Formats: sequence, structure tokens, C-alpha cells
Amino acid sequence: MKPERPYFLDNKGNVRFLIYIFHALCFVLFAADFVLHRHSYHPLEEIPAFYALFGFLAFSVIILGAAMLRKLVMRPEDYYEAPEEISND
Amino acid sequence: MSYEALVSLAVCLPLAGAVLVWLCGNTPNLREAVTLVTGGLTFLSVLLLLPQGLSGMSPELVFAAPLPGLSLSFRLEPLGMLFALIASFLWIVTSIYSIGYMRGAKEENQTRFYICFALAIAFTLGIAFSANLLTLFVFYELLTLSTYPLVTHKGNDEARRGGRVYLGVLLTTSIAFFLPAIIWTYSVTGTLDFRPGGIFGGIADSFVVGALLILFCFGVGKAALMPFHRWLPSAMVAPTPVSALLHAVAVVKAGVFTLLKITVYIFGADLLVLLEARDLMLYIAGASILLASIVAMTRDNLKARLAYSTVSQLGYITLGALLATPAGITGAAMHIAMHAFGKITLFFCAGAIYVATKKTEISQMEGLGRAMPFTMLAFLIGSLSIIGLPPTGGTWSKWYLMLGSLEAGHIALMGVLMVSSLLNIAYLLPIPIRGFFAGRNEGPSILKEAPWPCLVAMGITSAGCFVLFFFPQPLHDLAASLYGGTP
Amino acid sequence: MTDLSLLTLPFMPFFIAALAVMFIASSSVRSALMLAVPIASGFLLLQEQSGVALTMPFMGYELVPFRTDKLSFLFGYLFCIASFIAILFSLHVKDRVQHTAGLFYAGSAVGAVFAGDLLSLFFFWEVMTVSSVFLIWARQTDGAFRCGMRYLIIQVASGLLLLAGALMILHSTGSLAFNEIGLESQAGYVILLAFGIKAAFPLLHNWVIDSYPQSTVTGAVFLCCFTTKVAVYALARGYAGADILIYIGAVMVIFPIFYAVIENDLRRVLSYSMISKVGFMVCGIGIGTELAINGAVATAFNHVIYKSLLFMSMGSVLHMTGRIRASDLGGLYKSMPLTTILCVIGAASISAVPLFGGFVSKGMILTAALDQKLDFVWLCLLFASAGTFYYAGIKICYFTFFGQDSGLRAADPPKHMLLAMGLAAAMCVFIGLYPALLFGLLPFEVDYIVYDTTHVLAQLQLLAFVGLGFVWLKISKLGPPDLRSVNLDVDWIYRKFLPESIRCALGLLIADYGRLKRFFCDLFHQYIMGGLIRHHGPHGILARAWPIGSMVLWVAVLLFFYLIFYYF
Amino acid sequence: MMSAIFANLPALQVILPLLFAPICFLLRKRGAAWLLAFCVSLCTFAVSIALFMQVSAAGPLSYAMGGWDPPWGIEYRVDSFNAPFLVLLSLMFCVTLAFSYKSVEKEIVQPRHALFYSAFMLCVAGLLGIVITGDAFNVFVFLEISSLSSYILISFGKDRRALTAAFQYLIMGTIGATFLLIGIGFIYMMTGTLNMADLAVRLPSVMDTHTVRAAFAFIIVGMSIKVALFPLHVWLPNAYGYAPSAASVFLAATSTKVSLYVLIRFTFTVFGAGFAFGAMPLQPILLVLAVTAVFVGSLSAIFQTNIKHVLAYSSVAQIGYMVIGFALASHAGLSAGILHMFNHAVMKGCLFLVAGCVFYRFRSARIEDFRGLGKTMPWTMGAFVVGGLGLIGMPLTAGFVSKWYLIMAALDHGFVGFLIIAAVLAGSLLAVAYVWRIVEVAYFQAPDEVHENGKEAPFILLVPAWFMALLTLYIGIDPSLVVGAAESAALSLLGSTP
Repeated sequence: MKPERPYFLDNKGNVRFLIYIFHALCFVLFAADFVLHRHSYHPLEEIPAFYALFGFLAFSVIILGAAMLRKLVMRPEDYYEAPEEISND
Repeated sequence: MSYEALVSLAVCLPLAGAVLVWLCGNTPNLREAVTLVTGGLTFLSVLLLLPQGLSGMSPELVFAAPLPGLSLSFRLEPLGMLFALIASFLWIVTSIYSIGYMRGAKEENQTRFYICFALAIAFTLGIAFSANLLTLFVFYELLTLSTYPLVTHKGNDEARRGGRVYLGVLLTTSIAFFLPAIIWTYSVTGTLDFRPGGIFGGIADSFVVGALLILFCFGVGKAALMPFHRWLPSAMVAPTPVSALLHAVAVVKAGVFTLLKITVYIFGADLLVLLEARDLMLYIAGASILLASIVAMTRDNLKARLAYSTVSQLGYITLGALLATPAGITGAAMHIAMHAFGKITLFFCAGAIYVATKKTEISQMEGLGRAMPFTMLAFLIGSLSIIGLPPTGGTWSKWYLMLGSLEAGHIALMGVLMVSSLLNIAYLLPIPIRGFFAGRNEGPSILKEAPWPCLVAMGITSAGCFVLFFFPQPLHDLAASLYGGTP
Repeated sequence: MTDLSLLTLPFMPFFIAALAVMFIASSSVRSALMLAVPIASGFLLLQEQSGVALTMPFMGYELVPFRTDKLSFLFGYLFCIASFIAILFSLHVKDRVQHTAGLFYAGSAVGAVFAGDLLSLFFFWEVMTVSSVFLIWARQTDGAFRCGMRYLIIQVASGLLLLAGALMILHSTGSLAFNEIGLESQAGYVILLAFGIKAAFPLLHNWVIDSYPQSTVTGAVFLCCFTTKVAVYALARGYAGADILIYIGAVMVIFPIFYAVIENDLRRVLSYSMISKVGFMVCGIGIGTELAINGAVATAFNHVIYKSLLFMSMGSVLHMTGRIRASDLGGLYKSMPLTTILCVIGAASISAVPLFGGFVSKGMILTAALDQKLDFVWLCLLFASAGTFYYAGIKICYFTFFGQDSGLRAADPPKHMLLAMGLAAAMCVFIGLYPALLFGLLPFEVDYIVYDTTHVLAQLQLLAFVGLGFVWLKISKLGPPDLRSVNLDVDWIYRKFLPESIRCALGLLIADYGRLKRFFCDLFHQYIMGGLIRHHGPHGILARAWPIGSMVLWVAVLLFFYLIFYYF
Repeated sequence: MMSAIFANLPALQVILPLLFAPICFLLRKRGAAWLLAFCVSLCTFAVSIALFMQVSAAGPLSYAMGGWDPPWGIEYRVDSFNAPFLVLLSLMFCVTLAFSYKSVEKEIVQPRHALFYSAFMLCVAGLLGIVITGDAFNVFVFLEISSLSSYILISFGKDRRALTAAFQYLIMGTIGATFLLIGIGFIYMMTGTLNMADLAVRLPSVMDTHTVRAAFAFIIVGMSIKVALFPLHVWLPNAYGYAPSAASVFLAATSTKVSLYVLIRFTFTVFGAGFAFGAMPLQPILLVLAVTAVFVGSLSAIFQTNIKHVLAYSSVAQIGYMVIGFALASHAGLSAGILHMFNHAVMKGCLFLVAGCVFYRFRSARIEDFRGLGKTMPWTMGAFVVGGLGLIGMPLTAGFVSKWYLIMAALDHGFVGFLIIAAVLAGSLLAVAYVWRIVEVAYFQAPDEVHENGKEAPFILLVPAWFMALLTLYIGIDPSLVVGAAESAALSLLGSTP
């Protein structure tokens, strides 16, 4: 059988390139806060790059929280009843 | 035709039918034609009586005086009309069904079956039209006796055992509780007539009336109030048309109808609400509703499950009768009709399944919907009506019963009704749903429905469930005129 | 249109078609009919004016089966659009039960939002329940059957609570009109509970998680559109400004996030996401200002579009590959490019990326919360926004279409499915680009600028840094793996705890019951019956008929006693 | 001529059967004997009807036997209490004779047929005499006539145990009669008169003497034996069980009732209710015994294997009902008791006739013989079901009417009344058990080889059975005649006491 043609993301270089672009974008957005004016309704919002920081913080909390939750609630798949093979329709 | 003649005609037609059936016993086609024609005529005469029945208490029609001062007499009133209409209409439908069933299942002694059936209907109509407790009691007992041969139709040991419990419970309750209650009532009040507003009218002290209420509630064994419900599952040894008409409609409804009549016309709502005994009985009815539902869940035999479901549903009507508020009584009266159509459909389906496949256990019915789609669809509709989900008639009676418990200040009973609906789902719906959707890998089965008369009958009653949802007005008016509500 | 009649009400085309579909064997005629239904219904809606009502006497009550205002119009249009998309998506299905159920379901949802009294609302509420459950059962597996039973019982419980509440209102006020209900009376709480079940309030939410992933591919699309949105509508009408909703909403937006993160079944992830999103709406309704209500309603509108888009794309994946667990999927962008793009659009919309639909509505609720000085709530909502992007935006797309290649090479789904998804995607983009159209439909005048620097910049920062976190996590390979598992939720109570305890109790009871029964049987047979037979049986002392001596003895005894009595 | 007959009706009532009994014996031929007896029975019946009409039209009727005026001569006295009993007795006389033609042919050896008929007529004459006479000693005389002839009747039974049963009955009956005689002797000693009406006048002055009290005790106990009141009922099941069917039909329907009649007559007319129930604790004793009788009789009936025994034990229970009504001593109670005496006679007559039909076919009446009778003998079983429903007390049967009145009467008696009601209802339920046990066997069990070829009983046997069954139903539907008679009887009894 003929090997598949490699797809865009199969190339590690492409992936690395995308990650660089993304980091650059993040930096630009972070920096923009110091250039552009945001009007704020709430004292917290006046912290520089508040939303960026909040976003990162929220992500960390979610990951940690989820890890802890998983310890608490995860059960084997046949906990209630034996799983059935999912099929269409 | 005069009203007196019509009343007598309505009761005598099925009796005459029984005799004719007996005479035509050797030619099945003629025999069944006689049954159908008699059924049609009976329904017609009941229908002709309707205007008279709606106009309130009609004149009394005395035809015998078995005890000095007490007569056997008929009198039309809305509740009786309601009951008579249902019973006589469903008799036609059941007759159609019986033709398919009895021939399909190759039952023996079919002539006896049709005779007893006609007799039972005559006595049911007698109950419906009775003008006093004595008449009612007489027909009540006659109904018990005339249905005994039907219950034991198969004639084997199981039928005998079932019949023994049937007769034992019904006779025990009626002799041990119902009769003394009637006599006691008579000795206290000097009358047994059904009168709007009751007959006690401040004569008796609340202890006596309370005791009487308890005696009546348990004495009317046909209402199957727990713990006197055992006869109903036992009666399931009967052929299915019997279970359908008699044990889902005529006999059990005769019981709750009696209770309703007693609460409305003997005690009177005004007196009833003052009784502590009523609260006790209300909670017994509530417990009966829930317990019977739970027991129903544990039954794998389809007819047994339906029987327990009937016990539970009868509790609804008893509950409504005892609530004695306008909505409660309306709900109880409407539920007589709603449950009749729903449950008869379910029994028809159970019988159709038996005739077509000889299956009686629920666990054998998985995937049956593909072979018997029409039957299973009818079963689904009947179930929805019993549960009380729109768009089926059961919704309205549940509506009024819940409103009634609210009016009476018994929120807990409203909760009971709600929980019961959920339990109904749990024990009824799995049957059609697994019938349709389970075991899809077994491939399409061949269509194998019951004989066509069975299907016609099922079609009529399940359509009735819908019709009663969209056009409940006449039924409601009939029920509401019981307590003098909107005519 | 001035003269209203039952037949021209917008839900009627659905009901009529639903009945007709059962009997139409030709699939093309059926498809045409079904597609025409939402259009016809929308057309009927367009003919109506705001503020009209149809009254109808029924069993002594004055019913209002049809009553219009801006709120109901918005939902009416929304449901027409949603049902059109869902029908289009499901055209390939042969099973007529699903079509009938879907049409009844959509039709009663349309009916429910125009119901002017509680009895009519109850009717549509229950018809929705009964019809929707068939979309689950149609899966025809044992699991789906049991799940459908659970779903039905919970939904009917909601209907019964609504019924009870309606009766309580009827009893105390004598009217059944469905307007502002409030929490002044017991009835208010009962009905809130009824709405709360449908709206998936915390602890009452489990049916969503349980049932949506169990339903058929197309059924899930129907399900995600209607039930919770009708509940949101009902809450908006009955409980606008009820403070308790703010806090319920706040909890609702937060807790599903954690579950969504650890969940493996992607349709279940979407279900958790749905609860979180409905939480936004509930919160907005609780805040109750014009802006908040507008925000809530607009969110509902958008949510139906993008959530159906996401369910459709996940459905397509399931349909084409037969798998839906994140751990089984990956790399599908290679063979399903169109689905990938459409899914990404949906993900962008749900994550409120600027220029997509979700962005338009989300800010309104956040702003309203700030306006009302609900700082904590605002933080919760913000946190949820961040979370949404992670589990809905990133997780869904990444694990399905990118990520570790699973080796699956399924093609894009059939055309009508793509068309339906495309339609939804187009609407997401359209609303994002041209929000004024949506704003025109909202119940209140809109005084909110979508695209200003603050909103856009803030949102972009938030999204970017959540993404950054994810990228770092992937690079460091610390991220939580997707594992095949079942995660305990509230359903543990009724699926495990209660059955087990009942079984336990019953086990004890049955053991004792057997012993008791035996005891009583023995008692009855040996002592009572035995005694009776011993004494009364043919040879029993009381039936012994032969000995003359004893008889004479009795005579003597009796005479003796009589004499004794009579002498003294 | 006619007027002479009418003037002497009371005498004719007794003398007709008494006179023709020996003639019947002399006839020897079976058919002729039967025909004669039947004619006599019809005449007797006509006389009793005439008497009844006369009494209800013109009040009590006194007839001086032989022209000797009371209180010296023997007085026949017909009032509204005993007139219906006369009708009942002569009615049963007719019905039994109609039945006996075929039945006796089968059950009694040929040469004794004429003897049977004459003994039967003697027995009837004795019972009629007991009822009609107004003289205390005459009661004893007729009691002996009827008892002696009934011993003979019983001993005709083909089963060898019939002899033992007859002997047993003889002993017990003699003790009872002797006690009655002792009682009558005592009161004669104290008052010097034997005429009942006269006694009623004279007794109150000597009421407090031990002699009168002892007399009362002896009469009560003596008649309790004949009534078969628990625990003195032991003779009854065998006597009814082994007698020829025709004899058991008649005895079951009438003999205990007549004894109870005597008991009531002495209690109310001679001693007076005030003495019997006021000075003496008769009520509690009788109630306890009667209630016990209801339970013991019904329970024993359930476990019997021979239908005749079932019916006999059922009679013991039913006698309990009658005694309850009697012991209540109120107008309502007394009329309920008397009413049940009639009704029970009709129902039990019907059931024994059915047992006779079955006996005719299978030469025994064990429960096994009823297997499959629902199919092979539908008419016989139909009559049985009707009679059985009557015993249970189903509405539209005679039993329902008596139960209704009994409960109504008991309701006036407070707590004791409730206990009585409970007993009555429990008795009904037990009746369901013993009746339905037989019905089930008849309709559900397949007949074995012997019974498979069973045919319907001969028409001539069915007619009396169905006559009684229809009478049961008739009384159930329109009881006004019987109830009226019972009520006026009770009134006359209570009204005659000061």
C-alpha cells in the first residue's frame, strides 16, 4: 500500500513555526495593553495586562482542579453498566 | 319512548341478550351477532337517557320491595349516566374484541362466556342506575356472582384458586363490612336513598359516621383498596376480554363508583370533610396508590402488572372521592372514564399478544414491536394515558385530582399523585419501548398481529384516549354537575 | 393577521407534518415536507404582530394558547432556524420514528414559547418531553433505553412540578396566566424547580450529561437546541431579576468546566459546556437589568446556533468513524477538512472570539454584572469564559482533528450534513459581523457597543493566554491524559447509591420476609387449621356425634347450671 | 256441611293425618299409600291456609276439643304466632311427599313403604298438634307422638348406622321429653292447671318459688335438646345424615323449628318475658350458647365429607341465629328469629332435597359424588346454588332478609349487639366456605367413571327442589308476607305478656 502523503502538521518544523507565531501573537497582545487604552469598570481591570494574567491563571486553576477532581470522581468505564460499543445512529 | 321504559330497557336488554345468546349457542356467528346487536341497542338506550340524566335527579323507578320500607329502584343522575355510558360503550368494543380473541385463542365454553358477560353488563348497569344503597348492594353482589364463572372460565386448578380468592375477598368484604355498614346507616337515618348533600344531615355523631366511612371504604372490595386488593390480581386467570372489560372497567369501576356515590350522596361533601376518619382513609388510599405501583414493578407477568396498576389507579378515584372537594369529585368521576379507556387498551394489547404469540411474560416481549407494531403502539398510547401525559385523556383527571388535594389542603397527596405518575412510567413504558427498540440486531421479524377484530377494538379505545384529551368538555360537565358545578 | 385560529398557529405545521411523516414512505417527499415545515412556521410567525393573544375557553378555564411579544418572537424565530438546521442535518435518517419525534419536539418547543397560560405551557412542556425521549430510544441499545427511562422520569418530574405549581397558582389566584411569577409564594418555588430541572440547574443537571451523549447522532442536535432554551425562555418570563438565579447561574458556569476537562466522551464534553453556557443565561436573567436580559436572550440565540454546529460536527465524526471518545480520535483534519473548518468556526464562536457570534452576546452579561457591582459573579463568568475556550475551543478541535493521529481516515459526511453545518457556521459569522440584526430582535432596546477596543483587546488577551497555557502544557507533556473512564456525577445518587441501598435493604427484608412468611404459614397451617380440623373435623371433638354418654353428660351440666343460676 | 268443616278446622288440622296414618298402613300398596298420604297432605295444607286466613282476618281462634271448655278441657288455640307454623308444616308435608314417591322407592325396601308413609303422617300430626294445642300436657303428648314416629323414620335409612343414629336420637329425645314433662308437672303442681292461657294468669303469683324456677329450667333444657342448641346438638347430624332423604328433608325443615316454637311459647306465653328475661338470666346464657353454636356449627360443617352432614351442621349454626333472635327478646329480635325459622326451613328444605336428588342417583351424598355435577346434573346443582346462596345470605334470597332483620335488631343492643353482628357475619362467611367448597367440586372437578354417566335427577324430584329454590328467591325479592307474619307473631307474643 502506498504510504500516505505527509500532511501539514506531520512536519515537526511546521508545528514549531506555528508555535513561534503564537508566542509572538501573545507578546503583541500583552504589549498592546501598554499602548492602547482600555476603559475600566472595575479596579482590577486597571492592573496591566489583567486579562492576559487572568486567562493564564484561570487555565492553571482549571488544570489543577481537574486533576484533583479526577482523583475524586474517576471510575472504570463499566462502573454503572458494561459499556456498549458506540455505533452510528 | 318513555323514560321509565328506557331505563328498564337498558337493564333488560343485556339480560335478554344473555337468553338469546343461550338459545343461539350452537351457531357461533349468530350468537356473536346477537351480542353485538344487543350491545349496540343497550348503548343506544343509555345514550337516549342522557338528557334525562343530565337534568339532575330524575323520578324514582321502583320495581320491587325486598324489604318493607326499602325498594329496589332506579334513578338517573349524572354519575350513574357517566358510568353507564362507559360500561355500555366499552361493552360493544369488548364484544368485537372478544370475537377475535375467543376464536383466536380457541377457548372452550364460549356460549357460557357470552352469557355471563351479558349478565355482568346488565348488573353493572343496575349498579349505575340504582337509586338507593340497597339496590346498589343487590346488583353489586349479583355482579360478583355473575363474574365468577368468567374468572374461572378456564376451569383448571389455577382458575379455581384464582376464583376462590376472587370470590372470597369480594364476598368477605361485602358481607363483613359493606352490609353491616348499610344496615347501620339505615338504622341511624331511616333511609338508604341517594340524596344530594347526603342523608346524615347532623343525625349521627362523628364517631358513628367515621366508623361507617371506614366500613364502607373497606367494604366496597371492588374498589380494591389495599389491603383488600388481592382479588384483582387473582382475577387475571380469566380470559383477557374479561380482564379488560370487567377488571379494568365494569367491576372495579363499580367499586369506585359505589364509593363515589356513597361519599357524594350518602355522606355528602360537607359532612365528609369534617371527619377525622376521612384523613385516615385518604392516607390509606395514598399508600395503596404507591404500594401497588411498586408491586407492579416487580411483576413480570403482563396481566399481573396491569392488575396492580389498576389497583393503584383505583386508589386515585378513591382518593378523589374522599377528598370531597369539587375538583376532587370531578377528578374522580373523570378518572373513571379516563382510566377505563387507557386500561382497557392495555388489556386488549395483552390479550392480542397472547393470541398472536402465546406470550404472557414481559421479559419475552422484547422486540415484539416489530412483529406487532399496531398493538405496541396502542399499548404506548394506553400507557401514556395511564401515566397522565398529554395528549391523552389521563392528563385531565390527574389535573383535577391534584387540584382537589390542593383544595383539601393535602399537599402530601399531591406529592403522592406525582410520584405515582413517575412510578407508572417506570413500570409501563419499558414494555412498548423495549418492544420497539430492543434487540435490533435480530433482524426484521415477520408481521404477526392479532385477529382483526382485536385490532379494531384496540384502535377504537386508543383513539378514545386522544379524543378524551382534546374534547373532555362533555365528560367534565357530566362530572362537574355532580356537586352542582357548571352544568 | 388579525383572526387567529388554532390551525394557523406556528406550531401547527410541525404537528401536522409529524403525523404525516409517519405515513409517507417516499424519503424524498418526506424530506421536502420536513424542510418546508420550519419555513412555513417561520412564515406564519412573520405574519403575526407583537402583542396579540388567542383566547379559548376550555373546561371552565380561559386558556391562551398563543400570545406574542418580543421575547417569544425571538425564541420562535430561533427555533424555526434551529429546527431547519437540525432537519437538514438528519435527512439521511431512514427511521421515521426519529423524524416524527423530532418534528413534535421542535413544534412543541415553538408552541411553548408562545403559550400564554400555564396549562398550555404544561401541555407543550410534556409533549416536548415525550417526543424528545424517542430521540434517545431510537439509538436502540440497552444503554440508550435505560438512559431514556431516566431522562423521561426526570423530565416528567419537571412537568409534574410545573403542573403542581400551576395548580397552586390557580388555587390561590384563580388564574392560569403565565406572566411574572416571582418567588413570593410556594408556587413560585415549585415552578422554579420545574424550570430548573429543564434548565439543568446544579444538582438537577445530570439528565443533560446522561442523555445527550446517548442519543442518536441527529437526535443530539435536536436535543441541544430546544429543551434548555425553552427553560431559559420560561425563566426569563417568570423569574427575571430573581436574585437567587444569579448565584445558581454562577455555580452553574463554574462546576461543569472541571468535569468537561476530564471527560473523554466528546459529546458529553459538549453537554457540560451546555450547562455552563446556560449558566450564563440564568445568571443574566437573575441580574435582570435590560442589558442582562438582552445578553441572556442573545446568548441563548447564539448558543443554539454554535452548540448545534458543534454537536453536528461531533455527530459527523461519530457518524463517519463510529467513535466519539477523545482518546480514540485525532488527526481527522487530514480526511475531514470541511468538518474541521466548520467545527473550528463553531469553537471560535463558543469561545467568543471577536467577529464570531458568541462574542456579541457574552460581553453583555459580563458588562451587566459589572454594572450591578456583582464583582464576584463577574469573576466567575470571566473564569468560565477562559474555561470555555479551553475545553470547547481547544479540547474539542485539538483532540478530534489534530493531536495524536489515531489513524482513522473517515471522509467528510454527506452533503446535507455539511450543508446544515455550513448554514450554522455562516450564521455564527454573520451575527459576529453584523450584530444589529440580532439586536433588533432582542426584547429591549440595545445600548451596547460590541466592537470597541476594550472588549476586543480584553477578550483576545484572555483567549491567547489560555492558549499559551495549553501550548506550554503540551510541550511539557504534563497535561492530563484522556482516559477511558466514567466520572461520577449527581447521577451516582440514583444510579448507584439508591439502587444499592434499596437492594441491600430489600435483601435483608426478603430474607426476613421469607422467614416471617414461613412462620405465619406454619402458624396458620399447623395451629389454626390444624386446631380447627382437630376440633371440628369429622373426627374432632366438636363434631363427634356418636357417644351418647357425653351427650347426656352435657344435658346434666347444662341443667345443673340453669338450676344454679335460677336458684341464686 | 261447609260450616261444620269451618267450625272444626283446628281439629281437622291434626286429626286428618292422625286418622289416615293407620289407614295408610293398612293399604300396604306403595302407590295407594302414597296417593292417600299426598291427598291428606293437600287437605292439611288447605286447612292450614284457611286457618291462617281466618286468624289474620279475625284474630286468635280458640277451639275446645270435644266441647270441653278451657281451662278444663283441651284447648286448641290458633293465633298469629302458630298459624304460619301450621302453614309451614303442612307445606313441607306436601313438598316432602311429592319428593318421596321416587326417593322412597329407591331408599327403602319395598314392604316398608306403607309403614314409612304412615309413620310420616303420624310425625306430621304430632308436630301439628304441638303447634296448635293450647294445653301444656297436650304438648308433651304430641311431642312424644312426633318423636316416636321420627325415630322410626330415621331408622328406615339403608345405612346400618341409621339404626344407631335413631337409637341415639331416641335416648336424647326421651330425655328432652321427660324434662319437659317434669317441668309441666312442676307448674301443674303449683297452679293446678295445664291450659297455657290459664297458666299465664296463675303463674305470676307463685313466680318466686323454687318449684317454678326449677320447672322453667327443666323445660328450657329439655327443649334445648330437641332444638339442638349447642352443646346439645350432637344427636342432630347423625339423625339427619343417615335418615332416608325424604325424612331428613322434612325433619331438617320442621322438627327443630317446632321445638323452638315450644320454647318460645313457654317462655313468652306461659312464663312471660318479664320472668324469663327479667328474673332469670336467660338472655346471656342463650346468647353465649347461640353464638358458640354459630361458630362451632359452621366450622364443623366446613370439614364434613358428607353433604347431609354439612347441611346438618349448618343447621346447628342456623339454629344459633334463630336463638339469637329469640334471646334478644325485643320485638325486632323476636321477629327476626321467627322470620329466620321460616326462611331457614325453606332454604334447608331446598338443600336437603338436592342432597336427596344426588342420593337418588349415586346412593350416597358424599362430597366426591358431587364431582362434575355442574355438567351432568345442571338443574340439581342450580337449585343447590340458589339454596347455598340463601344460606350465605346473598341479596334477593330469603337468607338475606333474615340476616338484615337480625342485624337491625342487634344494632339496638349496643356493644353486645356489635358482638352479635360480628358473629352473624362471621357465620355468613363460614357459610361461603362450606357452600363454595361443594360448588367448586361440582363445577371444577372432573367426574370419575362412576359419576361420569350420571344423569339429571328425575323431573318429579326436581320439581319440589326447584319449588323450594324459587320460594327462597321469592322471599328474597318480596318478603312482605313472611315478614308480616313474623312481625305479627312477635307482636302477639309480646303483647300477651303484661
